[in-house]
Amino acid sequence: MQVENKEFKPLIVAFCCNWCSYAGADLAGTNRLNYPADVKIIRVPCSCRVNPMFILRAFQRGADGVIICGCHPGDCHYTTGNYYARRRMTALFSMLDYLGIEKGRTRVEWVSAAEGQRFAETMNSFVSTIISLGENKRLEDLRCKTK
Amino acid sequence: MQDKMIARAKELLRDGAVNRVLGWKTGEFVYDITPAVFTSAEELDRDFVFDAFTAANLSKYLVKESKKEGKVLAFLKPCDSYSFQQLIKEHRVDRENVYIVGIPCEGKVDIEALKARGISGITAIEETADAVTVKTVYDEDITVAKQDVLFERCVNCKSKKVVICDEMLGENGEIVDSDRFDAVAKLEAMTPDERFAFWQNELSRCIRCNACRNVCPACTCEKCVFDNVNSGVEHKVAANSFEESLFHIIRAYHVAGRCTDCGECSRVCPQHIPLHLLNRKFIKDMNELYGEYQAGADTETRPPLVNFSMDDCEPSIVYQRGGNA
Amino acid sequence: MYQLSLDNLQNFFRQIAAHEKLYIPTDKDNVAVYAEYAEGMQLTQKLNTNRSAKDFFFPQTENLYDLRMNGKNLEIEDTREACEDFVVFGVRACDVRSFAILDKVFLADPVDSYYKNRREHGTVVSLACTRPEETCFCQSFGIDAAAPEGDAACWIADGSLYIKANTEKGETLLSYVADLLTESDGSAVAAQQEKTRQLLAKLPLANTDFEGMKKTDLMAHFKSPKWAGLSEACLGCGTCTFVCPTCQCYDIREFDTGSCVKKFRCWDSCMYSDFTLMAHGNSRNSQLERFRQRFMHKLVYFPDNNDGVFGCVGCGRCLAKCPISMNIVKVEKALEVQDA
Amino acid sequence: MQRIGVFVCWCGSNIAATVDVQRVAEELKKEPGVVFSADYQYMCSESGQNLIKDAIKEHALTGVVICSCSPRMHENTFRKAAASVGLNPYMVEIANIREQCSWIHKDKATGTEKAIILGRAAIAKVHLNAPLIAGESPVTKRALVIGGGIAGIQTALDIAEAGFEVDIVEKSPTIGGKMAQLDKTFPTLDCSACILTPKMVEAAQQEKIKIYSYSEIDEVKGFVGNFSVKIRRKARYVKEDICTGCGLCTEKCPQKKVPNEFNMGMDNRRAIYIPFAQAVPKVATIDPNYCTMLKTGKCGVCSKICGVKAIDYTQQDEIVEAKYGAIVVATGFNPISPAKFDEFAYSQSPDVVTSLEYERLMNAAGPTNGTLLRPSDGKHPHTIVFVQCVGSRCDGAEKGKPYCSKVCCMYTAKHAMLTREKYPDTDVYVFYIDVRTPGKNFDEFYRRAVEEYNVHYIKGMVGKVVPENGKLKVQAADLLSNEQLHIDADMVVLATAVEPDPSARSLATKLTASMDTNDFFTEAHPKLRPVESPTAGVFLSGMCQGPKDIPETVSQASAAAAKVIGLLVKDKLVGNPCVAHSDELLCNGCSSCEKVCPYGAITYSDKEFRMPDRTTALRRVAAVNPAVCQGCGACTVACPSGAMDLFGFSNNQIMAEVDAICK
Repeated sequence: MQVENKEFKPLIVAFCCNWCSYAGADLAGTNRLNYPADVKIIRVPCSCRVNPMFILRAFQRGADGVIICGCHPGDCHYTTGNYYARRRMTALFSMLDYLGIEKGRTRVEWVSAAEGQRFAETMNSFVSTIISLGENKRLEDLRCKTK
Repeated sequence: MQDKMIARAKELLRDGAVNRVLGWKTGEFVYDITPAVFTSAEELDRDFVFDAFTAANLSKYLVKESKKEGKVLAFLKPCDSYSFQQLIKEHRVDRENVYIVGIPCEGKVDIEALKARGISGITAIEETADAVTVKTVYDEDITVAKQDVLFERCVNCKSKKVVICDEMLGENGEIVDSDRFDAVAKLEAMTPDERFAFWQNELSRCIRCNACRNVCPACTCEKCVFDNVNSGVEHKVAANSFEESLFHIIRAYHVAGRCTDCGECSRVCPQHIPLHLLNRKFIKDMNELYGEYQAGADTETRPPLVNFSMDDCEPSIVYQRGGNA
Repeated sequence: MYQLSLDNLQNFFRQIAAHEKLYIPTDKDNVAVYAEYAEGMQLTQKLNTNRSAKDFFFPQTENLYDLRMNGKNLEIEDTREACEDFVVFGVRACDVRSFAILDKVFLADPVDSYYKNRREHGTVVSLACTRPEETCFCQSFGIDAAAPEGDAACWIADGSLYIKANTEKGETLLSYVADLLTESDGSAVAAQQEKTRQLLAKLPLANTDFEGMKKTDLMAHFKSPKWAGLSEACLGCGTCTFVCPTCQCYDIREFDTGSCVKKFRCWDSCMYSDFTLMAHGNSRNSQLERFRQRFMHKLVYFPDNNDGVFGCVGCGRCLAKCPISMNIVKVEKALEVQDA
Repeated sequence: MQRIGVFVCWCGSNIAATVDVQRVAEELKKEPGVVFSADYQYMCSESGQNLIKDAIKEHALTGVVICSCSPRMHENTFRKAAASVGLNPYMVEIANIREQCSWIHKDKATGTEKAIILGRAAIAKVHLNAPLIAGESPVTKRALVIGGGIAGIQTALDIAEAGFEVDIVEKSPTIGGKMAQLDKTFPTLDCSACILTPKMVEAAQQEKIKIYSYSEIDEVKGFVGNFSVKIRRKARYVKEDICTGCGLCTEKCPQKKVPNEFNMGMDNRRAIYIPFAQAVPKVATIDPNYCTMLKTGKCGVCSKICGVKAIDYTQQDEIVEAKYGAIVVATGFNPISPAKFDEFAYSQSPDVVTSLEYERLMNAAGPTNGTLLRPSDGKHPHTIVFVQCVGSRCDGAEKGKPYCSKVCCMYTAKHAMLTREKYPDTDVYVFYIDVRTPGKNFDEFYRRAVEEYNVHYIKGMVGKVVPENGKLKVQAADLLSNEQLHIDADMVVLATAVEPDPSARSLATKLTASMDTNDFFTEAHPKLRPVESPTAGVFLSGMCQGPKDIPETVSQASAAAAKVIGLLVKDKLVGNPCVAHSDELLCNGCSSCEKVCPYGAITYSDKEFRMPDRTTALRRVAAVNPAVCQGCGACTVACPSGAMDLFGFSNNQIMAEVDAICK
């Protein structure tokens, strides 16, 4: 599934853990599985390295969606990292929702190193969600929009 | 109660059990009460006060006070005792240097609530068990039910139990059933647009005076990330609505699992932002998703955000619950 | 002096707003705030606004200029917006006086052009107090709440608004509403003033006298042992400085937007641990020093440098807002006791 | 300001076909700090690497950005290249413009634009990179094996064989473990003692091995390569170095009524005892719970009778402190108590036995000298019912275990077969849920039991066992024929589940090694690092990690030994420099980081600090042990003050990447 980008070009930051999801993204590439160029990946050692501050920072700077990818629960390279990430992100996402930020602008997905297909599908589906949500206006910093 | 407290403090000072007393000091007029350290019986007799306006939570002062020479007597209300115990849990206070006298609390009067009822020019306030009578400079004499002018945190009191103390003055209370999450639930039931509008209105008033953070007994960082030029996120002022949200989201997140819901943040906000609703949201979420947890209730239980279970819910649960799009 | 019926107040506002942006104190979320006048907006019944009026001339944040890279060159872009004329209505005597204090800082050489620009375009219409509150102590600074200054001054008495122009800007303002006004002898105003002054005399802080501070040497105040006790409970928050109409400290900072660097200034607070942070660290490292700085500045340094004018107007906001109820009156009294 | 060189790789046409590499190089040249920029066909080739090396030297580069394939592919290649010309290898960052750009985008404009952005992010990160030097720590060339069963023995022997000192700590008076109690082993039916006891002797005689029997672990400090362990040598009231193991005392001791744990309490031993004939060390031990002398001060028979005067009633526990480079956990298992399964009447009839008890009843050294006799009346049983999965594969965790105990199917087949072989007049029934026989010659073994030995295998669970008139009335369901069965049995044998030794939980805490909900030690990676614990330097051997049979245990034991040897041959450990570090000036000492650290890498200490207000204060602050930290970063997010940060992936580096991407 390749999402057709219309006028709105979303900016999407994907934090991928080094051991599973980043490798999954590599596999998607090796298998030439397309997903939109709107997705830019930042490599982190583990999903538990993702500080809520990074996510808010991305929104401040103009990101329209932020996705965090880690090893499947139980498969964390560091044994427990993604379990902590899961709680932290649940808490953060719930707070963002509470503040009225559109549902779906943030997402957590578990993608293993073997799931290139899943990685590409996940990114396509996330991009289409963000396109349907439109531009991030609720967590933006207008100063960063001045070109 | 005030007399009993002064008497007990004097006794402990005289016996040498403590060398100073942390309490509240009278002000220039009726309600401007300041937390203070007393070192003599004379000072206690002259300035020590405990009444409807001694609302300040003294526990945070113990971070510094407990590091000083000698032992300090601290009077802690139920709310304050939770904060204090949480500070012990985080190794922020030296317990052995503090002598805690627990004091029961039936709620404190919010001067802003009186003012919001149009009462001003206050020259005297008399307090009975369930009413306060205000005398004003305009020669008025106004009586209001105490319940109507209590702090929100007192109306929705979570516990009248002092959870840690060396002795109790008066009868210790019990944990009470409170409706403290109702306001959160009400917000959750709104649409995201309504919630966004609500919080924009509230947070846009923020002047970044840091009163909420500096009064917060959970915010005891040596240096807050927002004050640290090297943190990359430091900012002195909320230059726009994003930074208003950022500060409050991150502050609430940093105290999540550690906030005892003492309500000081909302009490001190000069702009009347209901900041406790952010902290309570985290508390409510964690209670619902990971099991009941009350910060400060003990010193052992692992706070939910530094804990996990293999079958925790996925973050996507957030989008399946509550107020719909 | 002119008069108009309060029934006509909306017309009064409407006509001013037709000429210039008009800001009036109105009720929002249980407190009074200044808001741009919109049709039907009601004047607050509260004594004063939650925050001071200094934002009109000295906003909490203000972009100074942008820095932009063009190849290897750095370009500076002036981002100042052209300031339009505006009117602030309903400023209380204390806040009006605060502008004079800010002027001493920002209009002295070197002139702060950003401040000056706003000040020149703003017309201040004061409103006399009728119900001063327990936190008020403007009279300690020679301010008469019943006779406020400003480009134009207003009183409300017996169902009417009375207005008098003090400056050219005030006269211009009156010209906008000339058709609504009738001449008045001001007798109702005098009666109202008398009542207000009686109330003022009864206030709990009526007898607070700051002049006594001047009798003691600067260093004696500085070294006073009282500071330790006074600052003991201070949380180091900036509430007092940010609600204060005369606090004028600011920081100049940069924000990198990715495409340019915005040079902006924002209020700073001497109560903060990172106030006047320099390469070597802070100049005032303890809360005692920071606390002392604020009050020494308002009560000693400022008058020393400004013909005896205190850096305080007695609006009472800090008394009401300090989370631990420590304030300038308590400081003054403590220092006075020591001096006696 | 860094001096950064940007190198854009074509990867033949892999990148160059969809990314305008020249343009990427040109655009990135404009970024602040970039002083050199080039593109080349194959950066990873020798000439490509030379291009990088030359540029580093010529332009005095302090940072390098390589726009190429995934860092998982060639990060090390480029780091080594940089290091070879004196640039710290951690000053190299990779922008992945192949797997995450050229290979997934078709449009060249899109690919080029994205490649530039990814390049900018890498440049932004390099600006904040600092040279990192991997820490080194010495390795104590001695291993500790906790547990002296077959797993521990095998691990110790292999390590000793490689020439390293190794200590075995065993909590009971002898090594040997559960295997010593077994009669025969499946599927070969060779005698357990015959294959185990030579290993025990070998361990005792091996010069490199020191056995601390009747000892426990008190405290573990330190980290990989440098553990410091306190071993408690419990008082056995017999001087170990003097006792000859003659056994005279164990015959003369007047306290005869001590349940013999070696025989599962089915007979008695004395208060002073040697667990079994081949015990290692063969030394007597006084059981303080039963010894009259120790309890009342009146007796002293053993002391009087001992020819070498080895008895010492005044002996105290002794703490030995030793240093180790590696620790192997081989704490083994126990069969669960069938007490919770009252339906099988275990507590009501002595003729209902567990499999391990049955094992002892079959054993020539057992309570019946190897003759199968009913415990109740000493008569030969004619009908025996075996019940499998007692406590294994239970749904509700309150009664049994959720997992399969793995060994029961095979040992039950063994028991059934041996019984039929020795006593062909016996009827043997086996009730099972499934028969699981994945292993070499396992299924053949089971089929022999069914086909050659005519063991009655019935798929179904036993509902109830009722002792009645000297018989055990067994009610069961045959799920295949769907009928209720009633069997009058003489004996019922319960194949009870295995569970980790109860001492494992507290040991895990001491080792800061993690455990699963069943108290099995967790491995560093379930597939790829199955014999290592997530805590560096701690290895796993045998049942402590999960149910396994003897061959599996022995292979894991040897695997763990190989890992240990691999560690001990190193003189120094070179760490991963991308580890967490705590800024002491910011740390509050709140312990949040410590709670989320899976490796126990964070410790606290009280340190004196000069505070900003010129006072001195004692503050509790965290410190990360870089030799133990694996660099996951969990602590950095748990830390509210930002004191905890991660080298190589710092807060500011990641935010700089975010900023660059969102420009």
